[in-house]
Amino acid sequence: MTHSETDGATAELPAELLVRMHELMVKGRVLEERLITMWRQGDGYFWIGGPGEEAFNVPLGMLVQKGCGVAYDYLHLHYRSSGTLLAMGADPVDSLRQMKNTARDPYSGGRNFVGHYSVRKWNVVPVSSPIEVQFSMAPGTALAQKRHGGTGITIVQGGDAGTAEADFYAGLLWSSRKGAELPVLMIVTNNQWGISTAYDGQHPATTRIADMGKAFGMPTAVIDGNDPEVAYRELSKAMEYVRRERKPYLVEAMVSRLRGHSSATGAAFVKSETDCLALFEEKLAARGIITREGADAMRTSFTAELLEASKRVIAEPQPDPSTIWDHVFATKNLVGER
Amino acid sequence: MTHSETDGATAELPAELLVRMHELMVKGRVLEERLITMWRQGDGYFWIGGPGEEAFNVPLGMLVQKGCGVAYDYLHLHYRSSGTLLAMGADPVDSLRQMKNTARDPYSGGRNFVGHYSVRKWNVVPVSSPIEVQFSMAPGTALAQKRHGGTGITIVQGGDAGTAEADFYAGLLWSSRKGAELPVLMIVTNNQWGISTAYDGQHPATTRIADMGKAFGMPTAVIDGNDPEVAYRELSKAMEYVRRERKPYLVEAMVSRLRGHSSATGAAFVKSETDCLALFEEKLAARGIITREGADAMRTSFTAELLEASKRVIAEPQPDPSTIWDHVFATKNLVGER
Amino acid sequence: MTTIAQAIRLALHVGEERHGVTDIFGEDVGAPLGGVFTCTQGLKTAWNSPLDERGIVGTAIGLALAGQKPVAEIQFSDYAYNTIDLLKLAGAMHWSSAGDWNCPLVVMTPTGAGIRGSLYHSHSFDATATHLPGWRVVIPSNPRDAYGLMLSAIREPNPVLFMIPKALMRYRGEEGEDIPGAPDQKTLDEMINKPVTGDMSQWAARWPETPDLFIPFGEARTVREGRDVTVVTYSRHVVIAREACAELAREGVDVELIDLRSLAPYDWAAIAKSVKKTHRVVFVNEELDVTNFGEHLVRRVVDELFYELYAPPRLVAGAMVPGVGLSDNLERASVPQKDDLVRAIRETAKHQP
Amino acid sequence: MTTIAQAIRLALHVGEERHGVTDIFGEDVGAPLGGVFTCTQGLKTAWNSPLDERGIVGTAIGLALAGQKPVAEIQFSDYAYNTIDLLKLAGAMHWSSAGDWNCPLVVMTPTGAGIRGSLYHSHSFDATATHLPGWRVVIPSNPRDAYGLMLSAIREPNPVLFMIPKALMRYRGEEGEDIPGAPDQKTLDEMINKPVTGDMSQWAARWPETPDLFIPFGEARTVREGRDVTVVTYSRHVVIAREACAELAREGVDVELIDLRSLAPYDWAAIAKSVKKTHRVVFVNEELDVTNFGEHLVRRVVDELFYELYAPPRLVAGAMVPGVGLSDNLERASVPQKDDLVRAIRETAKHQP
Ligand SMILES: Cc1ncc(C[n+]2csc(CCOP(=O)(O)OP(=O)(O)O)c2C)c(N)n1
Ligand SMILES: Cc1ncc(C[n+]2csc(CCOP(=O)(O)OP(=O)(O)O)c2C)c(N)n1
Ligand SMILES: [Mg+2]
Ligand SMILES: [Mg+2]
Repeated sequence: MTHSETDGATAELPAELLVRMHELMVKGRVLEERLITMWRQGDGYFWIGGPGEEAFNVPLGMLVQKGCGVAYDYLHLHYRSSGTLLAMGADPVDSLRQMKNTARDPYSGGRNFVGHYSVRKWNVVPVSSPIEVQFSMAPGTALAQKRHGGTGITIVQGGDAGTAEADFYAGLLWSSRKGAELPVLMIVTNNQWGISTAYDGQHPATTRIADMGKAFGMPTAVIDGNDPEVAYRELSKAMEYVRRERKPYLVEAMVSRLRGHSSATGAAFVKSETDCLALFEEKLAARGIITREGADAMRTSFTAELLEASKRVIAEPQPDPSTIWDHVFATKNLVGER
Repeated sequence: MTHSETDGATAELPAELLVRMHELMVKGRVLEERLITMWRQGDGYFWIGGPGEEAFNVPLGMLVQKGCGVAYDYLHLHYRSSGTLLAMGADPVDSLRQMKNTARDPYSGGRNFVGHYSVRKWNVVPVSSPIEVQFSMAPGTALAQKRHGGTGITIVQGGDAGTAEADFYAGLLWSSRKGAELPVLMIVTNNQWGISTAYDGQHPATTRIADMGKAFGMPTAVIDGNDPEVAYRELSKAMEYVRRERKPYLVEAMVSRLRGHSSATGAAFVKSETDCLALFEEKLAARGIITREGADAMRTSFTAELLEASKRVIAEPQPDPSTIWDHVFATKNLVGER
Repeated sequence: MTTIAQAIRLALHVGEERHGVTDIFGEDVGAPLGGVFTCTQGLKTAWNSPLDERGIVGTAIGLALAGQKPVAEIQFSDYAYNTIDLLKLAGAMHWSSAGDWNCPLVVMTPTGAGIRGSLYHSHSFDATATHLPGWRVVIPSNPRDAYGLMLSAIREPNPVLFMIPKALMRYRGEEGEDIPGAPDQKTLDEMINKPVTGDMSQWAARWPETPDLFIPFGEARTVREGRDVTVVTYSRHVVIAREACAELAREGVDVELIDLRSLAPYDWAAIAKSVKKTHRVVFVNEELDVTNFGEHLVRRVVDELFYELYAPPRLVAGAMVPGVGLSDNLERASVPQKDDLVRAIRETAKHQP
Repeated sequence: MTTIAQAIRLALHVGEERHGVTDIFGEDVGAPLGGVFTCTQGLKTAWNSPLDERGIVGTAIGLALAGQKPVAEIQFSDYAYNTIDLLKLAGAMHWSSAGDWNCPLVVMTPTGAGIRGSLYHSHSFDATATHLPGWRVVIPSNPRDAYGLMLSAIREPNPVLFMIPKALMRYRGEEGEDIPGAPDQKTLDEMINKPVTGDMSQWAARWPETPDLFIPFGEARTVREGRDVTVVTYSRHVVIAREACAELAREGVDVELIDLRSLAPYDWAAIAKSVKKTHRVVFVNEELDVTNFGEHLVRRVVDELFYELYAPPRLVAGAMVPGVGLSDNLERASVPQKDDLVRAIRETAKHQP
């Protein structure tokens, strides 16, 4: 192993932070389960999402400097980012709307798959299906931020298989040009799969994804993304560097894919993968920070809440056919607004 | 400097090899000068070529395992490869034909710019103008060779600025997948320029192009491409590795750009750049292997020869307008032939 | 009865066994999945590539130049738009080298809407494909054509783009549209479909004997003869148009339906013959409405058959908007539906000389 | 008298000074070269990018999303074909987010043949460009339009593709085609052309005052009024068509010549009005002959004006071959020349009602 692996076991975070983190992880998990059920019941054509990435994505969302415009963080995410959005304060009901592609889906007006967020007021750039294009766009928002000064950074995230796309390389190169380094936090959530294709055999034998950062002179870390304490601490460290130095940093986080790739591959629970939520709950219970019963009660109540919400969402109108013609062209500039 | 630089000064090659190398370098230089003159005199619309890269490209051509099909080396070159082609035995008059875009231009039938070689009988894949695409194709020929066995390898070459293109990354990745490594010799001829854009400021501050190879676990070398002895020895070493191990190797060769980018930037001689040919002639003269007079005489005679040839070429017919319709589609398979 | 996905699988198998196919590759093309639409299950030369469309096309070109016979897949045609330069390069290889090299690769890719695939699993690719010089471009609408066109693609010395209508992957075709001599449905499913449950790591297909069937490029198929209006289409709109024809027949409008199958080259003779008979023509496809291959066909009709026409030639195509929306309402409003065809044909039929 | 290259430079300068342009970038766009055609010499926000078209477009999108105003250059449109997915993404940004975001970038790129640029410096890009939903697409044929369209592009809230006819970079236009109030040629050259010899590291442009001139998208210009045939074209074929018109005038054929200037949106009203007057129309461009934007225009004429036509509408376009060959013989045979236009127009004019 060429990388210094971080040993997360040692760091303990304040209890209230852990409790908050746990709650968000539960909400994230329950939301995804509701979405999968909706798909199973025919209330949505396709599901894709982030079960198994909560321990990483929730801390990420909590650490975002949230706002609109260059003073705040820009997020270029992919389709497993529900944990991040929930931690930022997104309403889970809106995800149900996108799942059911209703007219009120705020992210795409019933046009796009679930998990394809777009929140301009929080600098969340539209998530799009083509893998890895976000890495080509990230240097653009980061350049604007570098110019502006301050502490706003660009966060860009994608999967392991996707790093084979050219855009990952573009992200690395454009962020690290001598004298023009950019404040980009590059994140690879490595679940060891691209749909049905295993990591092994698609990447070099003796190096790992994070090593790419080294070839561009940027600091890198390989972290256990199944431990939210590790994730929180490592992300804090990385963000602090990027915010201060205005230079890029690459994090490779090892995560799980608990429901397979998407509904296209069945979305069944994968027992062989580490369940970060179960693990975290055990740990917190052992430390006396939460109780099993408390956790279960929270889960049950949130499940009930989302079930009720889904009933309302299912009854919402579908977008009118004529709306295909809406928003083909903007009539004024929105992105300059604050 | 993270790389072990090679010290070429120590290696001495057999005199007859040096003499042969020198002769080819002179021929390469004289050919390019003739082409530039043709452009100046209006006998051709555009010039681009390799003055300043002879010390690297000639040894490369000499070391090629030349032939047709998977048992031999495939060459994916770019537009500065006249030295390599001459060393392989190409007729310089054919380059004059391509310069003047005559009907008899064997490389493209008067269609393409000079330096855009295509020699199927020697596995020289058509050179095309788009920068770096050759690096995406190289794994394909190499895969065929790996499958076939033997010692044939794929050689792919491009400039320094071009490494920013995605295809360079594709070449690295596809050649180095675990268990599926490919016999590719990747070469970057680094002249520190992309047209008018300096290397400095377009690449990371603390790493260099060859470091990319390290991130993929392949051996790398940064060599002085202005010294043909170094180039010969380093290329031999790299080729031997690739031929035997059937795995990739990345060479970054520092070279000169003696006539600027192309005729578009004037093609004037650039005095501030190292002239590999002048240097080599001094060295060989000091060692008593050649004499100044002998070298000059050779140059004069070759210059006269090409001047005469150019007169004949200029008188050759242009391609008939109707030939635009020729070869749009192949009527039979050629690439399977031996 | 074979599905289109099975027909492709069978053709690729025959290609491997008898016609020199060396590599069938792309994202998730090899084991365990055998393609997101199962088109490549159980094939001996199938392998999984990195998630990199440029590398896929580039490597396919390299393989072709080295005398191999690659069939490369782009998982969805929606994801081919970062490779257009490479596709152009392959199409130019023979021409730019003045006949020195050729580049015999096959690129196959699922295309079109109809499966509620939202923005990025609904694109049509015909406009881009037919604008690529040096390429053969085909798109079958039934299992027999899928099989026979794939075998022709494999033997072709030029680059071939083989598009597969996503919405017809499991379509079994009508009478006469099956592979000659194919086993019955149940037998075939058992032989070559990988079961979806259980440990399948040792599973192997049992391949039936299927014939060498080469459907030539540039030969259209008249699906239905008619007297009043010619409808020229391809891909899943052949199936939709067939329904439209049946409906119109009940109104007394007799439609001649042509399935182009091959877009480059395309069967101009068949179109011209039919238009000379009916004097009215409607083209249908689901590509975006501006700079559409169907517009080329309209232009050619106008160029060569202007004085034969009783009605303006028409094109029914997709809405010129950035994507196909997920909601059924949106998808139906974005790509031509049966009713759109019926209306356009009915209206065209009304024009009198 | 301003050249097109100078007009663009002046517009970009005004854009930097008065309309919020933050980044003018691409390969060799910054100092010392200021663009391979000098369009970006001396501009304060111009910078050199890595040799990576995907990164250029991607970064431009990111800049736009962050409220900047980037003008990104692709050095030749021939090298934009690996970015089509990103162009599509930019065009879909507003729509896919249901109006949440917009993406106000300008991509400028030299295009077309006419300079003996061989295979990879002769491509036309209009077919691809007009098939990109969500984009504005413009292409000027003279300095005034170049200036006024670039200023409109800079103020536009949507992505704009600004194509520049390579062959007209140094073209100064006819009477009335200059920037209002521009200095005389010699003065302007001295003020804003970087001298080609000497140490120029300290050189700075002296910018003349030029006005805010916004030429609206979707407004064609009637270059010449005529009675017999309408010719609709754009880019360098405006200049070529003008010569053809003059020649035909001597034969008594009176041509109305329309310069479209903007391809998306395009000025349908202007085309329709003219065709209703002349009843004959010839479209001209130099793109490949199959799936060509001109075919869309032919189709629309047929759709909406069929019964107005005295002659089949025609398109004169480039040969459907993999490239434009270097030899003058080959280039002339591949893209429409004046004589091709004269022949097509003359032939169209002959048709009687
Ligand atoms: C450009 C592109 N090619 C192919 C696909 C189809 N596709 C969707 S997800 C996926 C695998 C992604 O794997 P990875 O990057 O590891 O992310 P993960 O899903 O494992 O989180 C593929 C191939 C796509 N969406 N975009
Ligand atoms: C894809 C592409 N983009 C842009 C160009 C225009 N262009 C031709 S050569 C060149 C610079 C290449 O620099 P480098 O790779 O260092 O090679 P060198 O010419 O220095 O040997 C550029 C930008 C091109 N040919 N292809
Ligand atoms: Mg993954
Ligand atoms: Mg260089």
